[in-house]
Amino acid sequence: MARFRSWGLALLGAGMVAVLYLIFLGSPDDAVLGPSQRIFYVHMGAAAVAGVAYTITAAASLLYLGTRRLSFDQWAAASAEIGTAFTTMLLVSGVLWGRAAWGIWWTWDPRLTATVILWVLFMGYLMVRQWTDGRERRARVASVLALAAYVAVPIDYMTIRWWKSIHPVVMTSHGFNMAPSMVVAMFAAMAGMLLLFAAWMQIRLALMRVEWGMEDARNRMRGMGRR
Amino acid sequence: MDRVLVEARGLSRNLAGRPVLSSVSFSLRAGRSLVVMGANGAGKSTLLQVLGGILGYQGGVLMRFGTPACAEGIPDGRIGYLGHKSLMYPNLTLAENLQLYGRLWRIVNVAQRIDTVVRRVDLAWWQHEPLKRYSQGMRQRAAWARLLLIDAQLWLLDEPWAGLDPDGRQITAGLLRDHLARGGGAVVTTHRWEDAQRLGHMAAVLESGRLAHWRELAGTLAAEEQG
Amino acid sequence: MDRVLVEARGLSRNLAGRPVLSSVSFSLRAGRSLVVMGANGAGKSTLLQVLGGILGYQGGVLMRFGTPACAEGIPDGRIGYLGHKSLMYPNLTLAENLQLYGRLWRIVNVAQRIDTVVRRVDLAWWQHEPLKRYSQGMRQRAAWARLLLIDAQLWLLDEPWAGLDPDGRQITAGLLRDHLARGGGAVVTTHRWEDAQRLGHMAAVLESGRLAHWRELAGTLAAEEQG
Amino acid sequence: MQKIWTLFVKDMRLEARQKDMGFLMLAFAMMETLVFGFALDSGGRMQTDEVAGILWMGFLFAGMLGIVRLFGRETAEDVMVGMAMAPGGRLPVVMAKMAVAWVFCAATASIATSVDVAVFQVPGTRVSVIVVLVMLLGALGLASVGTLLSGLSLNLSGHEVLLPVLTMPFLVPVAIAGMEATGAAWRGGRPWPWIHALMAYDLIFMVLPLLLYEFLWEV
Amino acid sequence: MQKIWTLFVKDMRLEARQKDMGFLMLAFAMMETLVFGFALDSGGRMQTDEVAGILWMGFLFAGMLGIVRLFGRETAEDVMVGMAMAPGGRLPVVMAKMAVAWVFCAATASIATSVDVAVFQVPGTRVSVIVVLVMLLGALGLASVGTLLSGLSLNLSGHEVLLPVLTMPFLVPVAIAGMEATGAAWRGGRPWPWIHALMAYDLIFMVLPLLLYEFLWEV
Ligand code: HEM
Ligand SMILES: Nc1ncnc2c1ncn2[C@@H]1O[C@H](COP(=O)(O)OP(=O)(O)OP(=O)(O)O)[C@@H](O)[C@H]1O
Ligand SMILES: Nc1ncnc2c1ncn2[C@@H]1O[C@H](COP(=O)(O)OP(=O)(O)OP(=O)(O)O)[C@@H](O)[C@H]1O
Ligand SMILES: [Mg+2]
Ligand SMILES: [Mg+2]
Repeated sequence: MARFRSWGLALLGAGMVAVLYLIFLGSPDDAVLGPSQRIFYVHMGAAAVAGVAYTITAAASLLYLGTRRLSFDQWAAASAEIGTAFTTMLLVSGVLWGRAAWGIWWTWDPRLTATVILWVLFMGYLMVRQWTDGRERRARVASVLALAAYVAVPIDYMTIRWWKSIHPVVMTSHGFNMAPSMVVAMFAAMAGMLLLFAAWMQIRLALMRVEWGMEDARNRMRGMGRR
Repeated sequence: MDRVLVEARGLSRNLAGRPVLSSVSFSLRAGRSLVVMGANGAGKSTLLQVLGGILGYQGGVLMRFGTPACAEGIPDGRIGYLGHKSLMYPNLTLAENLQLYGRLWRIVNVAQRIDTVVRRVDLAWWQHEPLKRYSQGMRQRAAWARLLLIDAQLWLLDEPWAGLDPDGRQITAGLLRDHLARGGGAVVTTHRWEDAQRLGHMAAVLESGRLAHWRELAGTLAAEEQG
Repeated sequence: MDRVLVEARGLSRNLAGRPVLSSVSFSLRAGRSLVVMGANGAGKSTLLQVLGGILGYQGGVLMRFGTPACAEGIPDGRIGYLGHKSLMYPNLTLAENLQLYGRLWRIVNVAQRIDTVVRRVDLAWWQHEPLKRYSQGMRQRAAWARLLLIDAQLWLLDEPWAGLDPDGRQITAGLLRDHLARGGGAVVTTHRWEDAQRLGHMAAVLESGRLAHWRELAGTLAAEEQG
Repeated sequence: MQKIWTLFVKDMRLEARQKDMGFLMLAFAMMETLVFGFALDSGGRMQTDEVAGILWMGFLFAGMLGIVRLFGRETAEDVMVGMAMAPGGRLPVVMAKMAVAWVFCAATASIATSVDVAVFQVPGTRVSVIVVLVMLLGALGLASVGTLLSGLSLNLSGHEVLLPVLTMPFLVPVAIAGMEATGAAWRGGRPWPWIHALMAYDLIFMVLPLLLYEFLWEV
Repeated sequence: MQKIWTLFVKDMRLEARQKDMGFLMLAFAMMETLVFGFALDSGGRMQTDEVAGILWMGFLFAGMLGIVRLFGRETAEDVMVGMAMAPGGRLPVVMAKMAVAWVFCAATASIATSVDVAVFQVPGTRVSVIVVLVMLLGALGLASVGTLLSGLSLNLSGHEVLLPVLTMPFLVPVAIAGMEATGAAWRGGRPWPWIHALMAYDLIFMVLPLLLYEFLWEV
């Protein structure tokens, strides 16, 4: 297991180097935006990972409600935590890029608004996990909440397609609106970020199991009291 | 009368990560009462709530009225629960509260039944007063009125004499005896051994969530002590 | 020891327009206890609240510790009140609640005193648990811990044994006896004649707000009954 | 059905007794008009979009407050346990709450809209069938989202109302869609995309409690 | 003094435990910015007065909600009786609540102001000493009015929180004065008349509880 993990980390490292190469050297500057366009790869990667992470959270929540196995709840919690980190990254990269591309820090665009709401929702989800006690109860409340919050994910994705927005649309049903080498770099960045997510997820789950074990030990000790 | 009203086999339940009930087993036939005693925090109230379907359970089997009850805890209209709280709206009068419960349980001839039950618990003069103006013992009598109104088969009584004056204790003990004589069943918790002996067919002692001692009582339900 | 702790002369009080106490008179010397009995709704809790300055009074005179108390009801730090509710924050742990009360009453050496009192009421293992997770009887023990902590001269105990198991009743009866032996005073309400006989120097019966019967008890404060 | 109706009547009776929720919501919506009227009047005429924005902000907050209060009634004396134990299970309890919330949100919405339209006298703001539809859909959205989350937070043995805090982000899309639809209807623009979005959102949050209701109150 | 401090620390600790009040007030203020930003952005640039109006509306509501919640904590288990019985009487209980409310209102005000100024980018809105002063005075007004009325509604033996509904009309003058003063300060106008009004109002509602406090909680 340990060997497997170190191989995984080595692979991740190599992958990240390759992605960095593609982002900074292997793809052209944008015709309009110039070099700032390279933020796009981080932006898109973060967006992809956030979407995947929240989908995992929702799926694990559903599975928890169906099976009542607490390991699914651990998956949901870990994935939501990491997804929120990546959403933060998405927001920061978006804000920076917006400054470069549109010349303003923030504007009230459906896409941007929807992403902020998404971020607040999952922050709230994590808060509620902290507030609730009793593993089963927490898992149940959190699962319902995650499913409700997940509604915002497809809405966020579709905002730029349903409403008029200044946020660009690249992926359309007719293909990609960008240079082929950009597409390669984009997919590589997405793959790299997903690898990062997988590694992070594994570490977080292991950590969570340790946390729960400590909690159990504490409760057993308390159970030794007369009452 | 030999119908089994409720049967638990290896019932267990955690609260906030600590085992509160561990493999509790017993069965109760119609016309009989089980008195549960035990130290503070032993799990008596939790047991009653699990039996009533207010809380779910995590291990074992719970059969009510001959059919298995689901582990998520589904209440049943044939069960009457009297807990530490009165379960009634403080801002409504006793009559209004009882009317509400009467409608919910689809009692026919509600007005007349309400009149009967408030007379039984000696609150006829107070029935049009909001419950928030009741004294502690009056509130407990009101809870008894609610219990009588819904005409349940199985009574779950959690310290039903708490706060009652001697008169109130005598009235309600009589009500319990009538209920058992009519073929109802009851699980009762109390901290007073004399009450247990007076009203129980069986007594059990709960110790840290386990049914530790068990005794058939003389069970003649002797005449009420005086005052 | 012949100091009069509290004296009422013709005390009366209305609630919601109805007379709840009418011309109640008595006096209590240091080292002695008065047990107040009476039917539900007779006004026992109201009497204790008026004595404690939680409620004001509308007629008569109330002297506490030798000085007249104003009719608007001013609480006094030398009085310890234990009512139907625990007076503590459910979201804080017992230790935190006691710390708060210790600071408010300017107890020196709080940490150590807290340790002593939680041990007395046998909650040492639970002191770092939020009160909302306590069972009914544990909450009553917690209320006793608060009472002990603030080290008052006059105790006003409203059904202080409600919800306590036999063990708890024995412990707290001992605490009351010690308090009286040290020269404190107590007004206690209860619905159990046996408790009254065991712990009272005097007993009074309240009937619809009037002190109707009055009896000096044998008052030897006999040894505790077993279980 | 009968259980829903009984509980609905119960909540209405409690309201008649205390009048807190209705008063609170209306006071909220009115005060908002007052403050805004005062704030923006001096700076010139208001635009249709602004009136729509003010209106929906008011609903959002009034609705949230009202729903929190609606569930707050159930915390004392564990009354929810009593309701849930009645024959018919827990679903009707949720449904009744949703119905009550909807009635109150809709009432607040209609009163506030009429008042605001009258007070601000913005040209082109008239109450049409479409606006009424938007109000009803918006009220439904507030009610269903609020009920789902408040119901979730109200567990039977603890007595806390924590989640309402979280209700807000869920309600913001309702407010935005409602506002845009109202604005578009007044301007004579195209309100339908927003109305459809509102409908979809309402539907999701109507169906979700129905699917999940057993998990809602299990402890 | 010591009693005030002890109670103040107690409320802060409760907040640290639950984080409900802070989260609620901040979420409120943020969401308001969000909705308004979305509502009004499409229609062009916003004016200074509008931003001031939005800001103060947000404080008004957030402050009211926060204060209701602050007193809501005291309803369970009759804890207020315990606090009032402690040596030192009832006045410190009121004072401590007022202090807590003020800290929260001021914190919300400062955060929301900074965010809104950054987000709406209205020309001329800069944070000056005067604006900070207005914020603090406004927060004080919200805190004192809210404490007076909520304290009044919280009687010791009944456990109800009814009056908060009434708080709103009393808070509206604070909001209006604060808004006008902020707007004037940003525009470079004359904020002083409004600031004086604010001060006078604050003073009245600070002194009133001190005069009336014994009646506040007598039952
Ligand atoms: C804070 C500001 C921003 C946020 C919250 C944000 C959010 C998002 C999200 C959630 C996605 C992934 C969903 C999707 O693929 O449709 C995305 C994709 C993208 N973003 Fe942003 N964005 C921001 C700013 C910007 C800016 C300033 C630009 C460029 C000028 C930009 C360009 C793109 C592009 C090109 C995509 C890929 C679009 C596509 O998949 O069709 N974003 N953004
Ligand atoms: N909501 C809760 N969360 C966590 N633990 C709880 C909760 N409610 C009760 N407990 C714990 O479960 C145990 C059993 O509680 P329960 O109320 O069933 O006791 P009980 O036997 O009824 O005691 P009492 O005689 O004092 O009423 C106690 O140790 C208590 O601390
Ligand atoms: N808040 C209130 N408003 C109006 N009347 C009240 C209020 N509280 C109590 N009462 C009435 O005052 C009377 C005395 O109440 P009190 O609580 O003092 O009775 P008690 O002797 O303690 O009864 P118990 O033995 O039931 O605790 C009762 O008739 C009650 O209805
Ligand atoms: Mg119990
Ligand atoms: Mg009483």
